[in-house]
Parts: sequence; structure tokens; C-alpha cells
Amino acid sequence: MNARLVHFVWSHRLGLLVIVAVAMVLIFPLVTNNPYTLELTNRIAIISLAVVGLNLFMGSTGQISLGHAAFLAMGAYGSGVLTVHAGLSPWVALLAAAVLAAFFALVVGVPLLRLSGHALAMATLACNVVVHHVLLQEDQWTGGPSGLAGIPPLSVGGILLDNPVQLHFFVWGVLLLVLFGALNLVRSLPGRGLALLAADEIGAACLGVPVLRVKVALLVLSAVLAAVAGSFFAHTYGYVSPDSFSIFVSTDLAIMVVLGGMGSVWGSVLGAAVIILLPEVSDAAETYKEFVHGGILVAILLFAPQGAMRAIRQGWQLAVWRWRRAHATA
Amino acid sequence: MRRTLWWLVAGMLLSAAPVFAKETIKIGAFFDLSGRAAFIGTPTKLVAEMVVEALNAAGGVGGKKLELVIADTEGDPAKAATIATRFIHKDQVVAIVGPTLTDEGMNVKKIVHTGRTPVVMTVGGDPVILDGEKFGPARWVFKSPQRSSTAVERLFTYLKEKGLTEVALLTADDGFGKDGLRWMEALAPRFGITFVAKEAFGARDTDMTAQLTRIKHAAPKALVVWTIGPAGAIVAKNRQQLGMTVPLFQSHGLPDPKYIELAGAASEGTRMPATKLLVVDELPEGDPQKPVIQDFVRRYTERGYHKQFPINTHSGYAWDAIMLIVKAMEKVGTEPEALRSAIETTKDYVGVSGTYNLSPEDHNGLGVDSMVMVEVRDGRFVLAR
Amino acid sequence: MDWMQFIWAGLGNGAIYALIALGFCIVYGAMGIVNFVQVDFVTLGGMFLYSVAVTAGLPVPLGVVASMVGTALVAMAVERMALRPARTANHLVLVFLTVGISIVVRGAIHMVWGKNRMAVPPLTADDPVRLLGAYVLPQTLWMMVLTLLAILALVWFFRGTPLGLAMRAVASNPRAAAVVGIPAGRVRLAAYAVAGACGGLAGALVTPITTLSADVGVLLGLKGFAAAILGGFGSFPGAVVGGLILGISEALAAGYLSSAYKDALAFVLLVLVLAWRPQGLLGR
Amino acid sequence: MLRLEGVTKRFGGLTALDGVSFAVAPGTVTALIGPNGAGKSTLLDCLFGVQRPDAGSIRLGERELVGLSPDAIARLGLARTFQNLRLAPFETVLDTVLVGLVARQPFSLWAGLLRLPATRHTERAMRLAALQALDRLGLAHKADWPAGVLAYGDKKRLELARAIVAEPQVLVLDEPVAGLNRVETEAVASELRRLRRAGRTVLLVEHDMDLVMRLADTVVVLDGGRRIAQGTPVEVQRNPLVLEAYLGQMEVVA
Repeated sequence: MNARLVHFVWSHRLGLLVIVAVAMVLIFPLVTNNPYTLELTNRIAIISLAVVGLNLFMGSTGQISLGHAAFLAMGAYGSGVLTVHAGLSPWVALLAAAVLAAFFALVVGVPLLRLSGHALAMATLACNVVVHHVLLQEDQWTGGPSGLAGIPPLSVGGILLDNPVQLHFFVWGVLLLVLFGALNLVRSLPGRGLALLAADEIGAACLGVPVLRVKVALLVLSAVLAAVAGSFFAHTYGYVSPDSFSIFVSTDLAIMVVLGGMGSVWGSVLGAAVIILLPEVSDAAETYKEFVHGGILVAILLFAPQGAMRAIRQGWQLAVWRWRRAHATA
Repeated sequence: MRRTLWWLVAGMLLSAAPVFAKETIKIGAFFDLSGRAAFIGTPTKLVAEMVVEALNAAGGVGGKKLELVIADTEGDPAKAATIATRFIHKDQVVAIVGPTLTDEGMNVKKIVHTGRTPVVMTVGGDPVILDGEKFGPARWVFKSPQRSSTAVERLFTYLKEKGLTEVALLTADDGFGKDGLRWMEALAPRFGITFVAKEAFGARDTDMTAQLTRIKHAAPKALVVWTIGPAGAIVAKNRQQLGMTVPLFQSHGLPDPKYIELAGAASEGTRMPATKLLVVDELPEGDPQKPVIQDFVRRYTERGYHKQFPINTHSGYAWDAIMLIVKAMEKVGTEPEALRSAIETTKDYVGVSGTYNLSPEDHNGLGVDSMVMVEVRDGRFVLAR
Repeated sequence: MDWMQFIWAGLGNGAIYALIALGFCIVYGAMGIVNFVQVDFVTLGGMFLYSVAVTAGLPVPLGVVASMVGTALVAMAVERMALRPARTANHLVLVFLTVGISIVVRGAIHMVWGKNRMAVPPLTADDPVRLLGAYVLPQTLWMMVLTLLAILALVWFFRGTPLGLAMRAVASNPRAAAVVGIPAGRVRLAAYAVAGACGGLAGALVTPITTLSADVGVLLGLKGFAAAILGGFGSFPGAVVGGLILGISEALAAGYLSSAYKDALAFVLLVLVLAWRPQGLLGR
Repeated sequence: MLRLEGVTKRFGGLTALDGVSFAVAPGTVTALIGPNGAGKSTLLDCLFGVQRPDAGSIRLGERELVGLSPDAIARLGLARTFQNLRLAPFETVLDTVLVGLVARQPFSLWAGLLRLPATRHTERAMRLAALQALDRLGLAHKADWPAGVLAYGDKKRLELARAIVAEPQVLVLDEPVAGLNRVETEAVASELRRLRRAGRTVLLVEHDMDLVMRLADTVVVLDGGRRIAQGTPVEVQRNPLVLEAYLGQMEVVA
């Protein structure tokens, strides 16, 4: 009986996980409707959107991008500039910003993806620096260093998304859809090809994975997701400023991927949550906060280099195995 | 009437349950303590703690102790927004002081507006207290440092007096520098000032000889530099290196003994607008600010803060920010809307950085008379002649 | 003779970028990773100089030596305590491990030296000298001379000492080096020490000009990394050439094009070079 | 029919392949042998588009393969195993074999993201095919193990399973029994025999002369980048050039 239950749970683990996730998202605002908590969780959801995309790129190509904040910026500023200066509706602006980011990723991606390793990391970082600089300098459009305010919130079916609870359902709903898509992709046949691509480019190519096309496609996909996240960011806060999209934000995004585990879809959310919640924890340590912040980061990378999600999964598998063995002997 | 009622309620609560006696009035204070402006945010935090301690030693506000809830924005606007939400909804503070940077302040405006909590900011930029579509709601936002426009007016008045009207501008490309540039361009015609060169540099740049060389060719009568932090000192050193003799004027961001320390002999003769805090000894006896400033300086040095953070023109802003809140609180208590309008109608509060007269149109309340021109002479700041 | 003024400014900064880039290359050679703690080695160099020359009041040249030694010791501690226990050979994870270490080191700097800006004395008096039609600070000349000396010392180290030769062997073929019994641990430790000394020297030389604060190394370090990539990551002559090109092009951009966009122009140049030559200017 | 004509590849001054020509007839096992450094690996790299030959042509049926990308070549029906294992260690054994089917389908990220019912159906069919391939090589009971934890012999067989699952037109095996013990080698040999019976076309690159002699229909001998002999196993065994090439090698080894 018990064994059958375990088998059922195991074989339907993904479906069950999705059901549990949806249920948790639905129930969460009933448990706490404190705007502070919701602001944090909403931010986790928004950033996770970008991290899932970046993780698909990094996890499948094994390459670092240190420039994804530039795509976030394109979404945020695209939304901001088009709504504030051109008076477009938020959804149109969001769409236009996503298209812009996709186009930029395509143009930059084709020559740059010939690079690999540190050169690619540096090149993406350089793109980020340039975009950041444009945001600072072109102040008649971007508001320069003091930022761009007065960005209207999104609305869905006539409901204005301007309070944390409505935003919660919206951003987590979108994130779950994206996660679902990403999980599908990872489990699909092309997804298996991507997993091999991460481990071995030539091997993957010889098995029929169109390497350059896939790399560019994933860069574009991750750029679009980052741009959408940036747009949500802009419409949520109603304000954007260049330093929200500096290279340090890019490194943070990459750290979220590595922390959660490259190629792990759920790990993306976990990594985003850890990095966003870390200051809330380490703030309590006041003078020692940088030690706590950096120390936790170092500890996770030292002791769970495969990523937090895989470490958890391995722990779980170990537990299941032990349980099975105990019941086999009994 | 209302005040007595409040006192009455407070008194009843105090006598009724000793546990309530411990209840405090919470003020949220968030500054950049580890980010790019930690060197401004950290002393601001120290001063905020100092003023709260002083107030509590004097009996608190209406018999209740003040409690400061401190947080670190890390120079990140998104982080600042999170902290502001936490202050309002979790810590349930009555009012907020901070943050340190203009873009942090901008990202907080909407939150304090919907959260109905007054905030007195210690940021340099003016957009935080501008209201409207382009700037976001400013109804609940105040700021204690002078507006950039005030400092520009003070400087331009001085330049006009001295007949130094052909000016070369060298501005940082951060928020502070751009704000200054915007105001200088807007106010120049009124003072008959023309610009013969306009150059920019990054706030973290380490060499401005290229920009200064171009300025040198424009042969201005005065060189105005608008920045905050060490870049100003580097400009001073580069100017000396290139053998330029054109008089150097800095912004109100630089009156700081650190500037003299960093620029060394190159700082000699630099003039800049500043609060009276730096030249308190030279103030006439009748100046109402003199005793306030002297008291502030005494407390600051008693605690030994001046060893790492020598008193500069920004030192008093956190003091004034908290005092603006406390003065209003003493009048009307802690009900948000009442507190907000009490801050908005503050009149003749004599603070460290000037005499504040706020109004619904002016959420800063400091005029040109709150600033003086100072000059570096023999390694210290004195009133400029 | 404006251009001469710009060239001097560029050479000074370029020498520092080159020194930092060398630090990046040395660790890359030994471990195959980008060591982001290099950024803090630069800051530490300035801090040690401050402690020795200002706080303790000792002569500045002694301070420069102390900052090289001190930073090298810190670098060795970082390698020994934080990188060696890592349970992975995955380069990506190690790179981000160094980012985490960098946060901790910066926290330590904040605690020991505080958060305010500091002034650091230059090696010799601050009066500019007139050289080839430009005004040059003596410190700029020191930067160039000492960087050159450091490069010569490195050449000697890598060509003339057993440890240096071992490090070169590891850099060119790690597996073969392991087979012939070169102790990987000692090589990594030595690489960190040398990289730390390079960063420390750069910090001690540049902070009298830039002024000193806990994050002074971040932007400089970034430019150093860019210089290393520009020249071809891992190539020592490439690091020097990359540093100088970056420094000079920055100064010329500020002088002749747009001072507002000069930082961006340096990075645009970098991207263009990489698109043309993915392995960098002098990379293999 | 896979036909190579005058394939030449130079690395700097070194000529790795010097006008190599031979053909692999359909339904046969062709073995490619030669001492170390003879150019076998370079030849395979050229065949799969990893390297581009400087001259010559490689045709599969009527299609010219030179100039195509590796994935395009894989899609035309060439599959291979690798001398040095190329496996993703965290993927399960079953998933690893599934990757062998990537070339059989258009590579669409969209289809993966949306997971339409049609995709689901084909993937179920592919899973079945993958399990069958595993079963034939005796790995079915380890289908949910991570590939990284398998023993070396199992990994070799896993790669073989991955290569045959797509039923390619030409199967290229790069040293499939190197490092295997006798029992394991025998398992691979019987699988190869089964493939030949089923009419598969195989290009076998192998050191194990015993295996080559037992299985191959035709043997091609490379030395120093040139084809020095071609024929049936018996013919090749008697060829003095071949003996010299191998004996010379042996002397070096001894």
C-alpha cells in the first residue's frame, strides 16, 4: 500500500508538483497579506522570470552571460519610455520592449556567440556597460541618473494591477506558466539535446543539435523573458533608474543561476529567492552583514557546487533509497 | 484642544498598563550603509542615532521614547522600496527618514504615498519633492538638504558680484551632477552668465586632465565643478597639475574637510556654496542658527564621530530631518495625515542646515539665505570674501 | 601638444590596467578561472599603504613594499581557506565562488578601515613636471617605471625560477604537469601570491591619484579584466598591450570625442575587437 | 552508399589526411584500421563536419557532405559513437539514449515548450524505441540511473545504444570495444553481428584486430594519412605494407 503510494507520487511527481505550486500561489495571500511580504515574493517572481531564461541559456550552452541586466533594462525602459513619453498602453509597450530586446539579442548574439568562456562573459558585460551608459546619458528620454517616474501599472481585464495581492496572482501566474513551459522544454527531446549541449558541444552537434541556431534562439528567448521581467518591474514600481540594471545586477542574476543549479528550472526560483531574501536576513547582522551575505554565498557554492536544487534532490533521493531499503528488509 | 486630548489618552494609557509605558514611537531610518554612497550614508546614520538619543534623554516625545529602525539600502532603488514597505507594513513606523541617493528616493515615493507615511529624505536631488505625472506623487515626501537650485542661485549670485560671468562647466554624469547642470543651464540667463565650455566626467573617474585641457583652451573666467565625493578633489589636483590659474568653484556637495585632505594643497582657494555648519565660528552672534549649530558640533565631537567622518556640509541633514518630524509630532501626534500636514506647515524651525519654512508648494523650506559661500584658506574652510 | 597630455594620462592608467590584468592572467594560468577577488587586491594595496604610510607614519616606499607583501599574504589566505576546500572543478562555480569571497573581503575592509574616503601620499612630491610638452605628475612616472619593473620581475620569475617554470607548465598543459608530478596545490598558492602582489602594487600606486575607499578597486579591476581579455586572456604580453591600449584609447576618447561616452567607447572597442578576433589581440 | 574521394586535411605544415578515397557499401561492415596517428580520428571529424577537409568530397548517396554542419550531417542519417565518451553525467540512461533520436525530428524549441499532444505521442513512441535499444544491450534495468555512475563498459554500450536507436543509414563506431573486457567485447560483437544481419551499414574504426577480422566485410588501412590497403580481411592481413605499418608500430611500442 505504502509502496504503491510512493510509486504513484514518484511517477506523477511533476504533475503533483505543479498542482502543489498552483495551490501554494493561490493560498499564499490568504496566509499573509502583508504588503511587505508580498512585495518581496512578487520581486522574487519577477526576477525569477529573467533567471529561468538565463538558466536555460547558461544551463544549455555552459556559457556565462554577465550582461542580462541589459535585457532587463530594455524591458523596463522600453515600457517606461513608451508609456511616459509616447503615451502607449502598457501592454503595447511591454510587447514592443520584448521585441526590441529580442532584436538586440539577435544582432549581438550572432557575432558574439562565436565567442566562448571568458571572452563571452566579458563581451556580454561590455554590452551591459554600454547600455547602462546610454541610460545614464540620454536623459531627455531616460531621465538620466535620476530615473524615469510615472510609469502606469498594467491592467488585466479592466483590473488595474496596482496592489500587491493582485500583482501576486498576476506575476506568479505568469511565472508558473513560464516554469511549466521550461519544464516541458527540459523534458522534451530538444531539451535532452540541450542537456548534452551543456556537457559537450561537439557531441551534441554530431547527434543533430543545431548548435549555433540553438544558442542564438536561447539567447533570444532569455532576452525576451528578461525584457518581460523588466517591464513588470517598471510597471510594478512605476519608476526605473539606471543603477537597477548595472553589471552588478547581471552578476547577481548569474549567481542566482549557479546557486540554484545550472539547468535546473526550479533551481532558478530557488536561487532568485535566496539572493533576494539574503539581505533581509543578513541586515539583522548589521556591521557583519557583508560577512553573513558573502559567507552564505561562499558556503553554498563550496558545499553544494552542483546547485542548491540538485543538492536537495540528491538528499531526497538518498532518503527515498534508504526508505526503500529499510522496507525491503522488513 | 486636540493636543490635550492626545496627552490625556497617552497619560491614561501610561498609567493603565505598565506594558504600554514601554511602547515607543518608531521612526524608520534607511541609508546607504554598504553601497556606492556608504561614505555619506554611514555618518547620516550616526547623526540620526545621535539625535534620537538626545531626544530620548530629554524625555522623548510626549512621554514616549523614540525608536529608530535602521536599515541598509545598499544603494539599490529596489532594495529601498522593499525596506520602505517593510517600515510601513511590518515595523509600522510613524515616519521615515532617508534614503541617501536620489534614485532610491524616487522609487520610494509611490510606496509612502499609498502607505500614507510621511518621509523626510536626506537626498541631494530635487525630483523627489516634485509632484506630478513625470515625477510621481510627492504629497508625503519632504527633504531636508537644500535644493540644487538654491545652491546654484547662491553660487551664481556670488559669481555675478565678482564679475566672473564667463564660466566653464565640468559636471559629473551621475544624478547629482546632472541635476546641477540642469539648474545651472536654467538659471544662467537670470544672472547674465554664459558658458564657454561644458564637459562631463564619470563620478568614479580617476583622471580629468583630458576634459580640463579642453576647458583650458576655452579660457573661462571661472571653472565650476558639480560633483560629490572624491572626483572633485581629483579635478582640483588635475587643475593644479595642468598649471591652470582659473578660479575653481565647487558645488555644495564638497564642503567637507575630506575634500581638503584628498586634494591637499590643490584645494587652496576653492570656493563653494555651503551650509553655515562649516563656518560656525565666523557667524555673527545674532545669527539664530549659531547656538543650534554649536550644540550639534559639541554632541558630534563628544561622540568622536569626527575622527572618521569630519563634520561636513551634509552632517546636519539627518538631524534636521528627524527634528522636522519630531516638531510636527509634538504638535499633532502620530496620526499620519495630521503629521504630514504639520510637517508641511512647519514655520521658522531653526535647524543645523538653515531655517526651515515649509509650505504645500515647497517641501524643502530652505532659501538662498541658508547658504554661504566658503573658501579653502590655509587648509580650512572660512567665509569667502 | 594636447595629444601628448592625453597620451600621458592614458599611459599612466594603462600601466595600472596592465598590472591588474597580469594578476587576472596569472590566476587564470594556474586555475583556469577568472578571479574576481583581484578587484579587492587592488583596494587592499591602497589600504595597506595607508596603514603603513599614514597611520604608522613610516616612509612611503616601505608602504608600497608592505602593500605588496600584505596583499600577497591575504591572497594566499583566500586561496588556502576559501578556494581549496571547494568540492568542484567546475570553473563556473569557482568563478562565482570568487565573487562571494570578494563580498566577504570587502566586508573585512569596511570593518578594518571604515567606509570613508582617504588620502594616500604619493611616492614623491606632488609637483608636476613638464615632459615632452605635457604636465605630468611624478606619480604617473612611478606608475610606469614600477609597472615595468614588475613586468621584468615577472619575466625573471616565470623563466628563471623552478616555481615559475612549474607554473608555466601548468598553464600550458595542466594534465601533463600533473603527470610529471608538479604539485598543483603549491602552484595555485604561488599564483595567488603573485597575483595578490601585482594587485597590491597597482593599488599602492594608483590610490594616491584616485583617493582611497573600499570600492576603489571595483571599476579599476573591471577595466583590468577588460584589458586582459582585449589582449588575449592568459597571454602576459597581451595583458600589457591590452592595458596600454585601453588606457590610451580612453584618454583619447575623452579628449577628442565625448567625455560623457568615453567609458562606453572603451567597451565598444573591446566588443568590436572580440567580434573581429575572438581570441583577443595576442591570444592563441 | 558512403563514398570518400581524395579527402585531404592539413594542419599547418602537417598533412593529416592525404587524398583518402574509399567507399562503404550498403549493408556491409567496413572496418577502418591503422596505427596510432594514422589519421582515423581526423577522418571521422571530416566525415561529421567537425573539421572541414581542405580538398576532396564525401558523399552520402547523392548528397555532398563537405561544408555541411555536424547537425545537418547527423540529420542526413549518419550516427556515431565517440572514442572518448561524450555523455551528460546527470542525465539518466534512458534520457541519454533518447538524445540519439534528436536527429530524427525537427529541432524545435517551441514544440518543447508547448508540449502539444502530438509531441507527447511521438515522445512516447521514442521512449519505447529507446527502451528496446537499451534492452538489446542489456542496460534496460539501469534505465533510470544517471549516466555518470555507470561502469566504463556500460557507458560504452550506452553510447552504442544511443547511436543505433535512430536506425541511421550509416553507423560509425569509433573504437567501440576499446577498454572492454572479453565478456563485454563479446556482447558488443554479437550486437554488431545482429546489425549486419539486419542489413545495416557500419563503418567500424577499431584497434582490436580480432574483432575486425571476425566482423568486417571490407577493411581499409590508413597509415600516415594515406590509404595503404583495402580489401577483405584475409587480403589485408597478407598485405606486406600493412604488416610493415603495424610491425613498425610494434617495434616502437616494444
